[in-house]
Formats: sequence, structure tokens, C-alpha cells
Amino acid sequence: MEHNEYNVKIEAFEGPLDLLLHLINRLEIDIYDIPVAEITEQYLIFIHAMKELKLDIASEYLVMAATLLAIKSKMLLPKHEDESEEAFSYEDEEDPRDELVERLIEYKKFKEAAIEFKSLEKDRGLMYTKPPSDLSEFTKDTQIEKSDVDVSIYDMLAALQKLMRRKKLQKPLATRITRQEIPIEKRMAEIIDQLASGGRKRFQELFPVHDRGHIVVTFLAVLELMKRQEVHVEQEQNFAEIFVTSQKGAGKVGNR
Amino acid sequence: MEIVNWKGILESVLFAAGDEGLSLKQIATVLEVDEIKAQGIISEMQHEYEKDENRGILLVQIAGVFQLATKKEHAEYLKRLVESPGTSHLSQAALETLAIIAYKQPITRIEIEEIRGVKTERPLQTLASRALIKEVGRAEGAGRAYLYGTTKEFLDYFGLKNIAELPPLPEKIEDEEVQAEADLFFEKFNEL
Amino acid sequence: MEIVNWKGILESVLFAAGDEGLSLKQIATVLEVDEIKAQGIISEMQHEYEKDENRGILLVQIAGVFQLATKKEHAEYLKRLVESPGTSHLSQAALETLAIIAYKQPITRIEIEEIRGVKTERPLQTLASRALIKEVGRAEGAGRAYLYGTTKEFLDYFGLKNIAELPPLPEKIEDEEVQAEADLFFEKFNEL
Repeated sequence: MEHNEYNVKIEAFEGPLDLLLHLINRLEIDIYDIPVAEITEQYLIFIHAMKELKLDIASEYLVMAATLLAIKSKMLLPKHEDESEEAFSYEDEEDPRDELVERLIEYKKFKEAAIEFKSLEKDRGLMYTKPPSDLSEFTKDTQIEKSDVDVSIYDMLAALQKLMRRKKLQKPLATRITRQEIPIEKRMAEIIDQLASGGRKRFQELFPVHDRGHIVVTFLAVLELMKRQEVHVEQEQNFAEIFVTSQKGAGKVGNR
Repeated sequence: MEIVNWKGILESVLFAAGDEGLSLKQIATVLEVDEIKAQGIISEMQHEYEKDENRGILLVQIAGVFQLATKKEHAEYLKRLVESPGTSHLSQAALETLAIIAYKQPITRIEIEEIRGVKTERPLQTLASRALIKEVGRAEGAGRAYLYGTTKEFLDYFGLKNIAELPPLPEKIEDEEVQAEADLFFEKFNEL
Repeated sequence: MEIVNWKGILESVLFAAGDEGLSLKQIATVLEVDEIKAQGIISEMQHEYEKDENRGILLVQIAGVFQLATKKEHAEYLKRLVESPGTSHLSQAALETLAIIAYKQPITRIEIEEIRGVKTERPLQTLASRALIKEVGRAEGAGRAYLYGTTKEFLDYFGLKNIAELPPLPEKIEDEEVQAEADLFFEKFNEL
């Protein structure tokens, strides 16, 4: 069952923090010592790529881009460490990255908790229950529950949830439709081939198939190839077209 | 040699199938054995349930399907269960029934039972006696079965102005969510 | 001397109660024993179900009630009876939102959005319609924003006895963890 290749979950990032964590993870960066210039560059490439694909970018992503640029410029300011009269105030000056790191770590905690929840959800899904039996034969017809109704709409919805969970089993045997997964390794090899024959390609040319799954896999394949330095992605200026070129000598795909 | 615990597996599937029960053919299919083998496992289990006094359930065959049921001699405890004041709110059965009626009205008892997979007379009775539901007409066709719907009391009780104010059904939302949210930045691609 | 077959009786009433389950108090009332005795019978049965491979069910305690459920290791057989899951899995957005609420309740939407860094209206709607969260009050201050908390269904959905059983929230993020972290973007489909 376990494929060693990446299988892509067709879901986007949960927001700029999620995207940053993703980049930090992929670039194998220490979260407590983020190279702001590098991460900002990667982040902006990502944003530009989205733009290139004419996709809507939620405003939160742009706010984060601005935040990164602001931190980057603060980091570039001279530190004045030599000026003794001011030294004391810079000793305990805050690192411009602190607030961002704090947010990332806070978010990461819950992201991990969500993974935990997911496994609990899956685990619970392995247990099947049965509906309460009809016990009307044990009651006299005249006897009706007399107590006051003391429920909210939540109780009703909760009952419906239980029912739906149970219903899983009561449908007839039938085949299930499974989604086709596209291995990222395969798509990476295709892209390399494509670039080998045609040299420099416009980024958009790499997306011939208008299928979500295919688009996401292609996107990830390009990112992975960038990381492995098998392709080079360039953009002459902001919002200009993005070009992808094969790096010389990198013919082999699939080995890490 | 690996021993498959047929009895344990059969108990699992029968338990989950509930009042709907399973035919011999279904049991054989699920267990991936032939029907003779399946019948053998069933008979063995029937025997064990019966003779073991620490068991509260039986494996019975009703109208061609096999299902689990409580032992008759425990009826008095079940009666006590029904009569126990335990809960001051509507039973799970009543709430499920109410939810189905609220979202699917007008609906017949048979249709409700198909969804719940269990007899639903009593929950209907309870709900009607509390004026949360009422008969709103008769279905077309042979039986001319009663159709049920929710009442004004139902709306009052749950603080709703009208039935359209019910929260949307989860699956619907989930679908929309998959469309609108899961693919935050790929959603516009179709327009290209 | 007449011996009462407590275990058989308990199995009967739990079977009948189905997924509504029974509280310790209800079990004691129906069996006409005190709660300590009831707990003793329950524990004994839990043990027997677990160790006996010819049994397909378990006695579990979820969301404050005891109920019978099939053994997890038989899920593959049960899946053969399934057409499609009745309820869809929660999206990543919904799971994150739920995690924040579970650990920080009561909490407002704005506070959740500050942690996630994105708008969270939709996940909140999904979670509420699935009865996993509810409004538990209003915050002090100008907006008097709604405060959210988790529900009993939340415990049921994740198979938790009570809120104290939540897995501890990671307090410190270790460096290695950053590397080893399961990258959701590349997470496998296999879990479906």
C-alpha cells in the first residue's frame, strides 16, 4: 500500500502561515533562525507563480509578502554595534523576526494538533455502531415520555451526524469510485523531458491539462525540481512572465 | 497457520447491519467464503449465543435475513430501560426522526425508516405528542401513507423564524467548501 | 441459589441502546445495582470482549456513555458492506479550526483567525452544522462576539471519553520536528 513516491493531496495551503511553514520545511531551514532574504524570495516566487496562473490570491498572502519585505529591510539596517554609547539599547533589542516566528510556532502547534485529530477521526471511523433498537413492544401505548423537551438544535444536528455515520453500512454493496493519483515523480520526469527538447519554456506551457489534480502535481513537480536544482526558474521583473529552464548536467530525476 | 476468527467477524458485520440484517448470500460475500461454509459459521454461533448465559443476544433468522436480537428473558430489563427517567430530553431515536422530517418534509414513515434502518413508530408518536411534528397530508399511491412535517411549535422551540433558517445540511456545506476553499488558488483555473 | 447473569443482561440493554449509549448511572438503575457494582460488571465485560477473538464487538466509553461498537480490526470486512461514507471527512481547514477551539475554548472567530492567519467563517459554519462546535456565549467588549466551544458530538466524533482526554498540545517545537513534520501538502491519499 505504501508508495514511496509523493502522492499529492489536492488541497491548497491553509494560508500564508501554512505556506511559510511549507517553505521552511522544504528548504530545511531552522524555524528559530529564518534566513529572511531566502524565504522572502521563495515566497514571492510562489506568489508570482500564482499570479502567472491568473489565480486569485487572498489578501492575507499579500499582507504576508509585505511583512516579509519589511522584516528583510529591518534586518539589513546597520547594527551600530560599535557605537558604545548606544550599545546597551541594542543588546536587548528585539530581533525583527521574533513576532513572525512566534506566530509560526503558535500556528504550527495547532496544525500538528489537527494531524492528531485526523488520526483520531480515522481511528474512530473504524468502529461501527448500531441504531438504538425499537423498544415500543416494551411500552404500553398510552405511556408517552412526559418530561419536557430539553434539547437544542445542536442536539438535533448531533443526532443527524450519528445517523449519517451509521448509514455508511446500510447501503448495498457497490463499487467505490477512487480518485486517480498522479505520482509527482512521473510528472517531474515529464517536465525534464519537455525542457530537454525545447530548452526554455514559459511557465504556463507546463500546464497543458486543465485538470486540478494535474495542475497541482505539475506545480509541486516544478517546486521540487527547483529545490533539487534541476530546473531554474527566472522572472525578469516583477509580474513579468516566468520562464523555466533545465539546469545543465541534471538529467537524472528520481534520486535524492 | 493463520486462523481467521470467522465468528468474531460475523458478529461485527451482523452487529453493524442492525435491524436490516444480512442474507446468507451477503454474509458469504463479506466473509469471502461459500454459502455452505457461511451457514456452518452461522449455526455454530447460533448455538453458542443460546447456551451461553453471559450472552445477552441471539442470532435469529427472520424473513430470510440473519440478525442479532436481544434475548427474550431479558425483556424486563429492557422495559425498565424504556421506563427509566434517565434522560429529560428527547431520545436519540426521536431526535434523528425529527431531523429527517425537518430536512426532508413531507415524508412518510416508511421513508424515514429506510433512512434510519430501524422501526420508527414510537419516535413519531413521541414527537407528535409533543406537537413537534404533525400529519400534513397523504402520499400518492396504494398505501396513501401519512406524510409528516414539522409544526410551528417546532420552529418556536428551536428559535427559527421559518424552516429555511435551518442550518444547511453538512454534506452540502462540505461540498461547497471543497470547491471554494480547499483549492484556494486553483479555483479560478477553469476560466483560463 | 439463583445467579443473575449480569453480563448477559448488560449486553442486552447496551445492544438495545445502540449508539445512544448508556451512562453509568443509567446502567446501575436498569440493573438495580449500585454504581460501583455496575462499574465492576462493565470492566469485566470490557476485558472479556477484548481478549475473546470470537467476539466481534467491544464495550467502549465515548463522550461520557458506554456503548457497544465493532472491533477496529474488522473494519476491512465492514467496509465491504459500504457504498460510500455517510459523512465526509473534515477538511484541513475545519480540523485546524476545531483544534484551536478545542484547546482554547471559549474563543472568538477573530482570535481563531489571528492564529490561522486566514478567514475562518466557512470552517466555523461547517463545524457548527456538523454539531462539533457551538456558540457558548458572548465575549466582553464592544463587538460582543460569539464565543465557540466544542460539543458532546465532538467527543463522539473523535472517540474521546471526555475533554480531558484530548492529546496534549505540543508545547515546544523541536528543531528535528520541523524536518520530520508530516507535510500536509504531500500527505498521502491512502487514508481515504
